[in-house]
Amino acid sequence: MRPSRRLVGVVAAIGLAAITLAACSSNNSSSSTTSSGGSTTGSVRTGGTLTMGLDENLAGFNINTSAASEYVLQEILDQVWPQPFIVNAALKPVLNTQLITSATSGGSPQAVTYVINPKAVWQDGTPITADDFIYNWQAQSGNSTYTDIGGATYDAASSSGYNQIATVTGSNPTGGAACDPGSAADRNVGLCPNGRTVTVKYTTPFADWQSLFGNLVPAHIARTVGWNTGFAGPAQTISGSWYEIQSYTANQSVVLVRNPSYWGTPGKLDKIVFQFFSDDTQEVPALQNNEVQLINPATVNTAITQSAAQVPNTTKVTVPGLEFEHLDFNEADPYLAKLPVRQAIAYGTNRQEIISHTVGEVASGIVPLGNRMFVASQPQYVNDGSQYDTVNPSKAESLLSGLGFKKASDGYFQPNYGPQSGQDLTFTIQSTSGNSTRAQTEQLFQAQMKAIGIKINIQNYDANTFFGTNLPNGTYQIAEFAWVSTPFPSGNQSIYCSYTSSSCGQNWLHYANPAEDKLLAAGSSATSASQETTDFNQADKLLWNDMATLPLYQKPQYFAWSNKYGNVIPNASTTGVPWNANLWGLKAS
Amino acid sequence: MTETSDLSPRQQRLRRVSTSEVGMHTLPEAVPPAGSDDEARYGMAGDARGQLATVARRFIHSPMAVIGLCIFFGLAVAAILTEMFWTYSYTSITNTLNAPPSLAHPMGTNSIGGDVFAQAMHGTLQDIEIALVVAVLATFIGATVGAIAGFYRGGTDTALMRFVDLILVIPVLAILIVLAHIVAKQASNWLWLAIIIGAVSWTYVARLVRADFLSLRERDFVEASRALGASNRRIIVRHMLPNALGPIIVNATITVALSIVLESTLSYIGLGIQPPNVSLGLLVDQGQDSATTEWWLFVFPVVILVVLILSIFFIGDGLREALDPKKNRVRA
Amino acid sequence: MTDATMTVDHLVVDFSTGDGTVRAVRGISFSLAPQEVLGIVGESGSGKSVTALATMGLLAKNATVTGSITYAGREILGLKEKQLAKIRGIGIAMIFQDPMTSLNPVYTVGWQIAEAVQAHQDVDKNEAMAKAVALLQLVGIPNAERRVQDYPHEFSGGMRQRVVIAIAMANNPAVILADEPTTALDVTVQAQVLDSLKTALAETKASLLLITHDLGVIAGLADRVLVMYAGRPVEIGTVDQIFYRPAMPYTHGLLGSLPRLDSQGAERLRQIPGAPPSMVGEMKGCPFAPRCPMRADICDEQEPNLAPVDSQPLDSPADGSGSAGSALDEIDDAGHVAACHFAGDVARLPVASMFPDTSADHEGVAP
Amino acid sequence: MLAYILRRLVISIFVLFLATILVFLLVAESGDPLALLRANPKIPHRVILARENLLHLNDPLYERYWIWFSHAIHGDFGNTVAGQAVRPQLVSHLLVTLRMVILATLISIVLALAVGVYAALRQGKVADHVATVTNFLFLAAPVFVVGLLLKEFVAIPINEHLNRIVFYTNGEQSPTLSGSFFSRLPDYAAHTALPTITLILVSYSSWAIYQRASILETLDSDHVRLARSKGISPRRVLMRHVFRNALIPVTTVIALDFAAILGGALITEIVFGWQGLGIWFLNGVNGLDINITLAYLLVTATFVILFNLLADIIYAFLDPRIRYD
Repeated sequence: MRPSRRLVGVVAAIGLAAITLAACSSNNSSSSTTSSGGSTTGSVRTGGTLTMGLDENLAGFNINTSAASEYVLQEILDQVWPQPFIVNAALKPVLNTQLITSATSGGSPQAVTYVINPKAVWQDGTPITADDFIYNWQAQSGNSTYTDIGGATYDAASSSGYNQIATVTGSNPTGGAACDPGSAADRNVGLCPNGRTVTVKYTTPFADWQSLFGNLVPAHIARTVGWNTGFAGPAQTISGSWYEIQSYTANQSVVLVRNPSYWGTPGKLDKIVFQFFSDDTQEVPALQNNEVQLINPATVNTAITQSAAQVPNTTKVTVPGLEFEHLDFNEADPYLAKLPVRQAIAYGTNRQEIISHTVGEVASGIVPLGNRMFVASQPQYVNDGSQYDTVNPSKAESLLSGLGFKKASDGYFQPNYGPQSGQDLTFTIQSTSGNSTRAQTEQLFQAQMKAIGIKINIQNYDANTFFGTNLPNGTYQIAEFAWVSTPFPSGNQSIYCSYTSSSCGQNWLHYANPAEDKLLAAGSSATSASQETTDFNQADKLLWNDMATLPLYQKPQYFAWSNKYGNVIPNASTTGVPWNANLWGLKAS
Repeated sequence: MTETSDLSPRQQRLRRVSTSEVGMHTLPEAVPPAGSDDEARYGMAGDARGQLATVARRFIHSPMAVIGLCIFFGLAVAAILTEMFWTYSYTSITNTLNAPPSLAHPMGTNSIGGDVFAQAMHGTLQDIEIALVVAVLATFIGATVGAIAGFYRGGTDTALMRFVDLILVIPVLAILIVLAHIVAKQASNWLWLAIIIGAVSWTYVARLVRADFLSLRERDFVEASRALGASNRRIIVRHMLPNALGPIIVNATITVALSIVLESTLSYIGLGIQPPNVSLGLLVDQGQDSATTEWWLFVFPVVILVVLILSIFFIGDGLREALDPKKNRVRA
Repeated sequence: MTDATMTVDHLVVDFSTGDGTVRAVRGISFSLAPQEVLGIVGESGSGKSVTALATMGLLAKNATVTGSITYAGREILGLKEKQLAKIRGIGIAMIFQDPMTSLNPVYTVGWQIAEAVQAHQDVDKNEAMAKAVALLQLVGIPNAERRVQDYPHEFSGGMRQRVVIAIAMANNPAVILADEPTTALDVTVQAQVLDSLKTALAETKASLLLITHDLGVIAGLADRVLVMYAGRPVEIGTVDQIFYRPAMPYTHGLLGSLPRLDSQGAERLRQIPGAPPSMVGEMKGCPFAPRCPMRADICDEQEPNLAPVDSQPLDSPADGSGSAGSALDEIDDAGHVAACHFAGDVARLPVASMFPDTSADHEGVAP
Repeated sequence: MLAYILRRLVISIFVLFLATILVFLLVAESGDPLALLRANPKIPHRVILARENLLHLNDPLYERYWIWFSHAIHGDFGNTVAGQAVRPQLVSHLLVTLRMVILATLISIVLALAVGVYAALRQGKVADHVATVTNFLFLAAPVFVVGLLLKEFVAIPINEHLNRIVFYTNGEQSPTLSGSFFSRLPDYAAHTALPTITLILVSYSSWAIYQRASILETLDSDHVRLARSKGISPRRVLMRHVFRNALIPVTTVIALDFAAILGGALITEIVFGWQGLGIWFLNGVNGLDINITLAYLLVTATFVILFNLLADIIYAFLDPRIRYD
């Protein structure tokens, strides 16, 4: 069975996923900004219900807690909690102008000013104010002076970015009213909590400031029920956006209906239902049965696409996603520590063959990925590893020979030093068990390495052991898993900066290069988007030179939906397809 | 039931061959008479060779058992031959992707060009290997524990049977899932899988042998051996065990079938055999989404799996009937 | 005998088993006159019980029965279960061998007797239960009123057998078949059960087909005796004929294994060596031949048929056996038949003198 | 009888207690449930410390067990690794599973008895052979195979043929279901049918085979022979003597198989995406969630024990020879 396939995917993205989930996803502001994401599919009428299949259950509604931070919850909250920026289908963050009329960044030290729409209110009528920004910053700052109700430590899925904020203050309360004094209990004394303009001052520059304050938690509720565990259901999870949660049946469904308090353009559909599937492969039969009308299964394989192809009157779309598979080389290994060995593996890996035998069967146009910071569908993408685009076994063999390794009669190279001296050069590749695409990739890799004289063993572990133990402890040689790229590349810093630094917690590679550290730091604190892109692309080039990891391909995302509905536009980011659900509707016939 | 010792009135009457989980299968056995012909019950005592011939003759006269035997050995031999001589191995990767059955690939190919025939045959072999290890392991542990409990009774019996009860109150599959999870951390080796399945499969044999021993130890020939000064060990091994051999053999056969069920179920839920190794359960899991499209990925493994298990049940049933003297009893 | 209550004619019973066809009964004919007690003796497996069960139509499904069985002049072999039910219990009743298993463990004894009563008598439950109490008293169960409420497992073996007898006599049957009624019981209670059986016969005026391997029981109850061996009757005669002029070596053997109160001196018990033949497949020659001290070549070739016994001395006076002298001379051979090529010779031999008196061959003890 | 049942209960609870210790140790030793969180540098360290405290991960094992045990006997099963209370989850998943299991058990029993009796009475005839081969087929087919075949080759084609949903293939009810219980009933039925049929097919087969054997055995028994010799009607023989007595051993078999039904339900839930105990448990084990694992163990074992006690009572009722003392 496969519960948690998606979880595996999300988990694979650990650090980045957390950032993505906690911060980057937001909803598009209005109908006009759908330009590059795809065309609107014609006019839709008001009313109707759409049921979408989701493949995980929920563990609470506060997505900003580590306990509940899941992709599926983001898909629900896209339409429920206020999102200052929404990542559109072109993977660019776009300001949600119905909520924030303007957001500007500048100055040194960096300061960001948000102007909240004066009409913006929570479902219960409480205005959305600076207090909500103050509270959300405090809760996710990782600072121990701020505590949840009962003195509990705030459970924050990520404090990244928030921990660089010095202050959050309000100003300009509605209608020129005076600032509230704030209260000590609420820790907002003197911060003008009722202000409708919010100023966020950073201690150090944070290039991806747009990723913060997504999924804004209602402060007035959170202070009563508690951040950590208070958001257990619809009663607490009040809406500050297009739709409110009408009902939640654990493990079953979440039903959204229009938020009557919404101040902007209301959503088209009367009702959006999210139905949970314990096994995402069951979503196609459910689509076929018209139990759901929109699916986005985590598992994408021929079986799914072919059976979905038999469902009439549906649109099926495969989109390259932000998640990319890669090979991770542990340089603590005496052989993988040698650059020529890593390069030989990279030259011997026929990425094109891997693609055509796996994801290429379900999605066309997937190419070997040439960048770790940006995927091919992002505008910032540059192919930095073009010399590895085509497989080059002779080059691989000459690199190994160059090290003094001798090819034995069984066709495998034998090292002249270390523990495998005089034996066949052997590596174990590991990944998460229960993922057939990864298993197939490993098998193909095994065959390809055999061709250049490297013996590969395959050994997979459950996700908990693989991500929780083997990777962090460095108990692996070659690992195959996915990172999730985001529109906000700063998340990559902790993966590729020198492992000797404690802040580089996801560098399990034992990779260290001071030049790389410098580029990553510059990129993360860049004040302009173009500078950020340049720095990170340079950092990536260096990683290709050092052959730290070998990116394989972008994982395709698969969407299928009933043709009765219009304005459904796939979005490969972790915002998910409901990024513009407020525009979904039954086609006006 | 949780308290085996109190089951005796039932156990006297019941002699189920198996209790399993996954399939939740109980292969029942005819209820033996309440009489006292235990010793002759499975006809293994006494003139061993003659009895063996009788058992063999009866077995051969049961068409289902013979069919089962032929299928089982047919599959096993086919799997071995395929492993040795077939063009492709189960790890082979060809450039023929998702091809329906053809002469080159009798069961088609999968999405990376693997030959399904080679995989199905390797899976069959893998399943049989695991099942045989499980059967040997479970029978050995079960017979030992059951013999000791039934022979010594008292505190030893109570302690051992309470332990057996542990496994009776929880679904076997649940225990296996917990164990498989731990084992998966060590290594995804099929031998480990066999060991954990064996670790939960021996309790039925233990109960069976214990019940037999409880009645056997009251029998004259045991008393006689004891009077002659034979050691406990000798009495257990030389005198009592041979008398309990019939049900043990039948049960071992059923254990083979049940461990294939358990293994394939574990593989189906992702806790059993891991790729690139294959088992039939894993192939079914991988092929289930293709059931209506690339049907060959699903249908062949399913059919082989069911036929394999079925054949062993038939063998077990045939053995049980052949070893059952009531079968040929004529009322006179 | 047209006035016979029941006749059995050329009855053959085969069982098909995994080991082949077992020829359990290979042709048996006899008739039962009103109130007559016919004993059938033989070793285990000789076909005695099968004969009785065939008569009741109670054989297992794998049995093939041919021949003829008539009751009250009507052919009952091949009747449907429903029609048989009208005869069973009221026409022919049966007492089974093992009282430990022949009662249904889940019903009270009273219930089971009452069920038998109600099967053929139009009485209500209370009346049936009252009848059950009366029957239990008749067969000698103390405290019958209370004990009808007890379950079989609360009774001893002897008591249970009396309950079975009570069931058998519940409807005053014309014939009672008693299949080894005392075999499974302790010697001490056998006599009591036999008393109950006699009471039952006296009450019901039924004929009795008494199947046993216990010649003592036969001697006490039977009018005539039929000796079976390997599925066939090998000797039929009155009790006196069988006991004093056995004309078949096998009968000699049986008698030799029986302690006789009328014998004088310290005669040793004698054994029949060997074991009965397998009943699977065809037989050639006399089935007793392998164990027979008088075996001749003809015995291996030809199975002897039942033939009248001529036991008159070839030349008088008979030698050696003068001890029983005058009594023996009074026995005539009317109706005495035996299946032995040397029946006449055998009948002239002193009883039970044919077999060696060693008791070593423990294995071969019959039955 | 009461004393016996109480004694059984005490021993069962003792066994259950042992089982919880065993499983507790197995799960506790199998890894760190927070490993994934720890591997994520974005999560502040204090968050992880707080979670450790909530789950008592830093206490010695015996103390953790005692904490669990002392709460569990008061019906508090602690928190999941994600920090939520276990009990409400347990209840909701249990209700889902019971819906399928109770229905399937009852129907399986009836079906098994019917098929068993029918096959036994037709012994050696075509009907018997067909029934027996069918029984063995379902005996041999693993649960997931039966479920998948029903789903792919029965339910979906029927739905497509009739162009409406007769059988739902996923979930225990439609997400938007509302209205009174009776108006929801058809939806429940359409969701429950397939999984229940799956569970029935894999459960009934062994019982039917056993029932057939038991009937044949009883048919051949001395007491049935005696009953027939009384001259009572064949129908009465069958009902009062054969069927009644053959039920006794079958009762035990069914009772002993209840744990197996719960195991089968686990797989059925996975195949049909039911949010029952099984999936919950499996996810719990995968997440090294001790409290979920133990709660599942406790509740299934309790059901098995109760079911067996029930069987004991029925058994005593069916067989007067059994006196539990």
